[in-house]
Amino acid sequence: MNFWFDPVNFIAHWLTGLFVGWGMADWFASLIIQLVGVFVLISLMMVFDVFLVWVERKVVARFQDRLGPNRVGPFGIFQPFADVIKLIIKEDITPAGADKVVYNLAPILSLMSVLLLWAIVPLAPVIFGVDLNVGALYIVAAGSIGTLSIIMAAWSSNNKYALIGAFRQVAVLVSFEIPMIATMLIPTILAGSMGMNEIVHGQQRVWYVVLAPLAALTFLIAAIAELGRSPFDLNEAESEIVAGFHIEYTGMKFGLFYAGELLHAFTFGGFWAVLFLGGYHFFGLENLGPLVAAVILFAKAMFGYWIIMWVRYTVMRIRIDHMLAFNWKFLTPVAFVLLMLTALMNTLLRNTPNVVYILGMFLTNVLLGWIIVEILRGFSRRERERTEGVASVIAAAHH
Amino acid sequence: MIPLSWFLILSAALFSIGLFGVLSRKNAVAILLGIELMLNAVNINLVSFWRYGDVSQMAGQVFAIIVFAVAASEVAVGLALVISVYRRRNTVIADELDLMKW
Amino acid sequence: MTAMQIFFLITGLVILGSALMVVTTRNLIHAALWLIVTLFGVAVLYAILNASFLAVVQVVVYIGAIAILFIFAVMLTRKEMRDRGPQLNTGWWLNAIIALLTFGGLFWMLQGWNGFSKTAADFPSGYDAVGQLGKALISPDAFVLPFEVASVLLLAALVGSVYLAFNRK
Amino acid sequence: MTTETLIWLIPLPPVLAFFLIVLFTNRNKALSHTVAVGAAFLSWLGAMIVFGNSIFKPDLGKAPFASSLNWIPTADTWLKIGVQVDPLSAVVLFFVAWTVLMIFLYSVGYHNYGQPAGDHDHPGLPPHGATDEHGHAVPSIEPMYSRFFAFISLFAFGMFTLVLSDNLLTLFAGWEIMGLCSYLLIGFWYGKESARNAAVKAFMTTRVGDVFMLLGIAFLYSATGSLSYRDIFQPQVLHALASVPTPIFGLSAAGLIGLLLFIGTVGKSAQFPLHVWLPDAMEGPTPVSAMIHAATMVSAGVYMVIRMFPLISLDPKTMTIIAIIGTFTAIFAATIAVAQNDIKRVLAYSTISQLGFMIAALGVGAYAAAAFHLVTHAFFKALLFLGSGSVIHGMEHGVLHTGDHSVDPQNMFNMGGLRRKMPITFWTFLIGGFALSGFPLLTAGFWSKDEILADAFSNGHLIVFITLAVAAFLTAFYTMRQITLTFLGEPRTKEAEHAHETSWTMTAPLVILAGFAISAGWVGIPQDFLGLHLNPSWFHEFVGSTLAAMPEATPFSWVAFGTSLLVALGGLFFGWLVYRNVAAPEQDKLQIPLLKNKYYFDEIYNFLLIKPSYWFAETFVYQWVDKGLIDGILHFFGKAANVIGSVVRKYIDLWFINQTVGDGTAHITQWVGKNLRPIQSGRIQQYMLVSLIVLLAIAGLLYYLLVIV
Repeated sequence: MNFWFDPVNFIAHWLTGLFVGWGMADWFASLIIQLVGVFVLISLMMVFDVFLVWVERKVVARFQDRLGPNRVGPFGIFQPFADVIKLIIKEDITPAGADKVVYNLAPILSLMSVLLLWAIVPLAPVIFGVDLNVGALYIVAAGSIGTLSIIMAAWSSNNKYALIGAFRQVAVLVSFEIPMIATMLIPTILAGSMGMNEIVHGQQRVWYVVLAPLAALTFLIAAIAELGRSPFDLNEAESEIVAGFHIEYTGMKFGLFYAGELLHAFTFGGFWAVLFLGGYHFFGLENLGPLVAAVILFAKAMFGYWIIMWVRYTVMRIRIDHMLAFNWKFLTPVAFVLLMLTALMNTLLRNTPNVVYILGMFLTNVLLGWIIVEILRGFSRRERERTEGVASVIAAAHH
Repeated sequence: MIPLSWFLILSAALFSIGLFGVLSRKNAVAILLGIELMLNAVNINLVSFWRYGDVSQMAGQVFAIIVFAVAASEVAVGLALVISVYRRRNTVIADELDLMKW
Repeated sequence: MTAMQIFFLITGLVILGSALMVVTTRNLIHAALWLIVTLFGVAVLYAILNASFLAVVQVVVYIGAIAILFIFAVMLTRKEMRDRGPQLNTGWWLNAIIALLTFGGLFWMLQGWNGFSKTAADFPSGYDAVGQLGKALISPDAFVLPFEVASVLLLAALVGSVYLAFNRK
Repeated sequence: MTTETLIWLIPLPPVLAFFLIVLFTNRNKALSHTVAVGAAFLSWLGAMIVFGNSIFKPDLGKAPFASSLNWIPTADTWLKIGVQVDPLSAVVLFFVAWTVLMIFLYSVGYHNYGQPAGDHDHPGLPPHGATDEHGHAVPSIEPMYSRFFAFISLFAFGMFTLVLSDNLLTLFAGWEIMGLCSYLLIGFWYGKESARNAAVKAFMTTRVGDVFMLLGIAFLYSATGSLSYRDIFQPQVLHALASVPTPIFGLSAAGLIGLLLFIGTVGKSAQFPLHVWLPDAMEGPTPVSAMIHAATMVSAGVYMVIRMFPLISLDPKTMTIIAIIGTFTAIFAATIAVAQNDIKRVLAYSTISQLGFMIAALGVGAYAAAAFHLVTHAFFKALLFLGSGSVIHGMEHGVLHTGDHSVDPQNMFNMGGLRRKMPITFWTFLIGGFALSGFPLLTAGFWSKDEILADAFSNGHLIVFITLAVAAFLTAFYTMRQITLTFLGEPRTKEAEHAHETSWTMTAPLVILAGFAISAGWVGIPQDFLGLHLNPSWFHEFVGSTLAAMPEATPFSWVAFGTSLLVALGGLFFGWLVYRNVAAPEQDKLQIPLLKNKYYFDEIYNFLLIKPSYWFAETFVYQWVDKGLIDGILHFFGKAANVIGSVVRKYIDLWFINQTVGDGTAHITQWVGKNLRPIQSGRIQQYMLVSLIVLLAIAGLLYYLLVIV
């Protein structure tokens, strides 16, 4: 076993040998090594998180036709470190009416819920935290812990705005979880397993984004809603409820929320890549070695993250009832239809040659998409007729 | 390896604690919390019996899932009841809801 | 005393301790949060029992939905932040005794059973619990009917709770 | 698709059609009848395929097409639901499928599809006709058109289920579905008082039979632990059943079960004494009469007895009872039919009488003959009913034309000379009538009836033979009477003159059924007929193979042959002779009140059952017992008690009871009540607590009793 092709196990074996040499029981040794692994992964992500701050600021600047941070270091790359220092040295306020324990627990949980997710991301064929056979559900589970942290934060900070924000956020999370699960089940069906590794492995032949483009899209939308980013950022709608659930937080606690949000976005970019963009597969390039594979995955995750940012900085915020209606009346049905259709087509075409299979799945999606668009068009037409009156619509149609 | 007895005793204890909660909490919501504890105790039993029995028989896990469903519906309806009661009577103390006495 | 056992003992202690907090603590929100800790511990127990699916579902359903519902309910049914006055009925000691007796009775019944302290056999090779569960849930000669009935129950509960909590004004 | 799968599928289209029509298409008449007829056609197709397969399957009797699956879990086993096609059910399936399809098709025309909606038609009343754009009076479409098709579809489902089932339970289910449908369809025109009563009457009367049948089934299940034919007809099972005695008339278990099941048949196929409902059932639309009361439902009863023949035949007593009832019904209904003037009632009574023939044949052990007559009768009776419907329809045209609604379009004395007006109906009806009366050699009825007579004769049941012969004679007689009054001679009323032929949807079924009414008999020509050695009778071979032991073909006897020849021709001839120039009921010699009023059976039942119960309740219980006796006694006691009371009161009550006992008890009760009241605190937790304490107490007690003691 050499380092290049299996670094994790290589190091793990080496360390085990070392510890056992020191006379530890091997269960203890393995325990320590796993803890070390977790620690390394987390710290890696945190450092990356700091980098994400810079990315976010640069990208938003470009979207808004500004330069963005460009003073500290080349391209302002060290700007986020300055931010972090600022956050740390800020005064750490705990409101008088707040519930201390819960108040302090919330941000930690919030970040934890994001970091938990990385336990099941297969960075490379041989680099992954754990190959959980119910990975898809695990994502939702971690998400629910995030929800919990938000409620705790809002309630404990004893602030009406915060509570309103939390209520909105929870309503959104709970309802958008449904299409998300449904669309996560589609790669599950295609790969025949809920395990992330299985799913990625299943995309060696063809990425699922080809087989299920609509599912990928739906998942992305639901994910954005889960993240509570614009256009779905009602939990912290600055113009209405100042900052939502973390209104009372200052200093590094706020920093944790902020970091959590960014990392969450990036993480969902990663899951999008894993579920639909073929994970670490890139035309056989991943075979060069695990580290290359990991880089590929990060690149794809970054791409997803970029799309999320793109949406965030182009689309404007929508109203809460519109949002929930959009979920229950449009996204959820679409997700379920997709699920059934995919299952059906998959069973029908399973034994056909690759080309037929891929074409079949793809065309099914295209067809369904077309139908959906038609329905939407009819709906919006009726809406317009209701609001503007028939004549104007007909007139518009004539042009 | 953990013997079955540990799980059983743990669930029995959890059940009793839940029972205590159900019996002695004032607040209706708290009573529901106690019921949740009891349900969980039951689930622990079910799953451990599945694991320690014949694993090819999935009855234990299936029942656990059905208990999940039951718990979810129970909480939904129960809390709805509590809230509507609170709207009308402006209280959620179980002892104050004693219209049905002699 | 293997690592597993230590792990189990810690989990068990967490579960029981937090459960006690659930039934005793004054602040109902805290009680709900403690309940979440308990539920999480139970999820860990499932994981120890190799029922990974149930473990995750426990987190999703209980923590993600039920506990949140509880917190909402508490928030919606309180006038002020803190609860005043005792949260326990008078005569709670009697309830405590009853609960202890119940535990004693359960324990006595269990230890009378011959399979009380048996240990788990390893899984047969290539055994896939999740797959088995899925098959069991949908195969007609297993549990498809209870499964469907449960779904109907959920629907009924949904409708019923909406109707109950609906504010006619 | 295997034949078994196909068999499963046969009953489904009608029931689907039923729900489809009831739930969705009931607004749209065309769609409704398309659905219903299409469903009937699908079932027909399946039935034909199955029939074909079963004909060409060697020794079908030994190894029938059968498949079954678990239905209702009982304690340790399952009640199975299953299908089975053995020769018997194959032939029954054959005619059921045909008649059902024909009748469905016929109904389209009968309910005036394509005609305008009536001017003043109400749902629940027969259409009264409409005026078209030229102001002519034309028949109007049935207001509840779709509903009718829904009902008969459900009915067809019941019949198919019954025929195809492989156990008594499913059979009973189909049986009851048909009971319901007959109720719904007889009362289809619920606007008419008579229809309502007829529906209720039919339902109630058949119920009487069904209760006994259910008893029989229950007894059978408790005795054998199974209801599937295959299990019951195991030789050892049959033997066991035959050997077990029962307290009732010293019948064996088999005999008793057979008897109970047979009572079910008596109700369903309108045998004496439960025959009263069938004539009244003519209140329903004619297709219903044809379907329920000729082709299928009443046949179901006979089919059930034939099906259970191996069981029933075990006990000679039961067989005798069956033979007697069958024979009596045959003759008795025939005599009534002679004096009826309503074209449909004549057919109704002839149906009863023909069913009597089958039952009698079964009673004398003529298995194949009974089945044979069942098949042929179904064809020509359906034909006759549809024909009569066509006649009535034609008459209604006439009535509409003249606009004189007082004329009863069903009364045969209002008709006459219709052969020129409606030739197709006439010829088909003639064929049907000849088949019914057993016109020699040509028609189906002859062969089947001849076989029955021959069987009765050769098995030495002379009385049965003679009675049936007379009945056959009467049959021919009243059939000819009917034909003469209806078709021959000159029109007696303006309506009859203006009657005209009905639409093809009505005549086409007539023609097809007429074909069967002739040809269906040829499959059963006995082997040594007239002593010339033909092939062995196919029908006999085929159906007979259903039984474990093939019943031997009856030897040909000139007596039986001659008799049936004689009665048939004689009856026909006399019928023509007597009625060729009878113009009005007054000139009809046979309008004897006794026969006209069906031996006063309704009145007798009214007198024996209904009146007495009224009288018992009203006069006896209320007037005498209650008012006179009891009240008198009470009054006496009252007075006496009054006296004693006043004495007692003074000396005991006031100072002893009141002060000490009375008030004392009151005080105690009050005290107890006051102290027990808090227990019901309305606090859920307290209740829970108490119940738990009790539970624990019981547990402790058990522990003490089980472990320590």
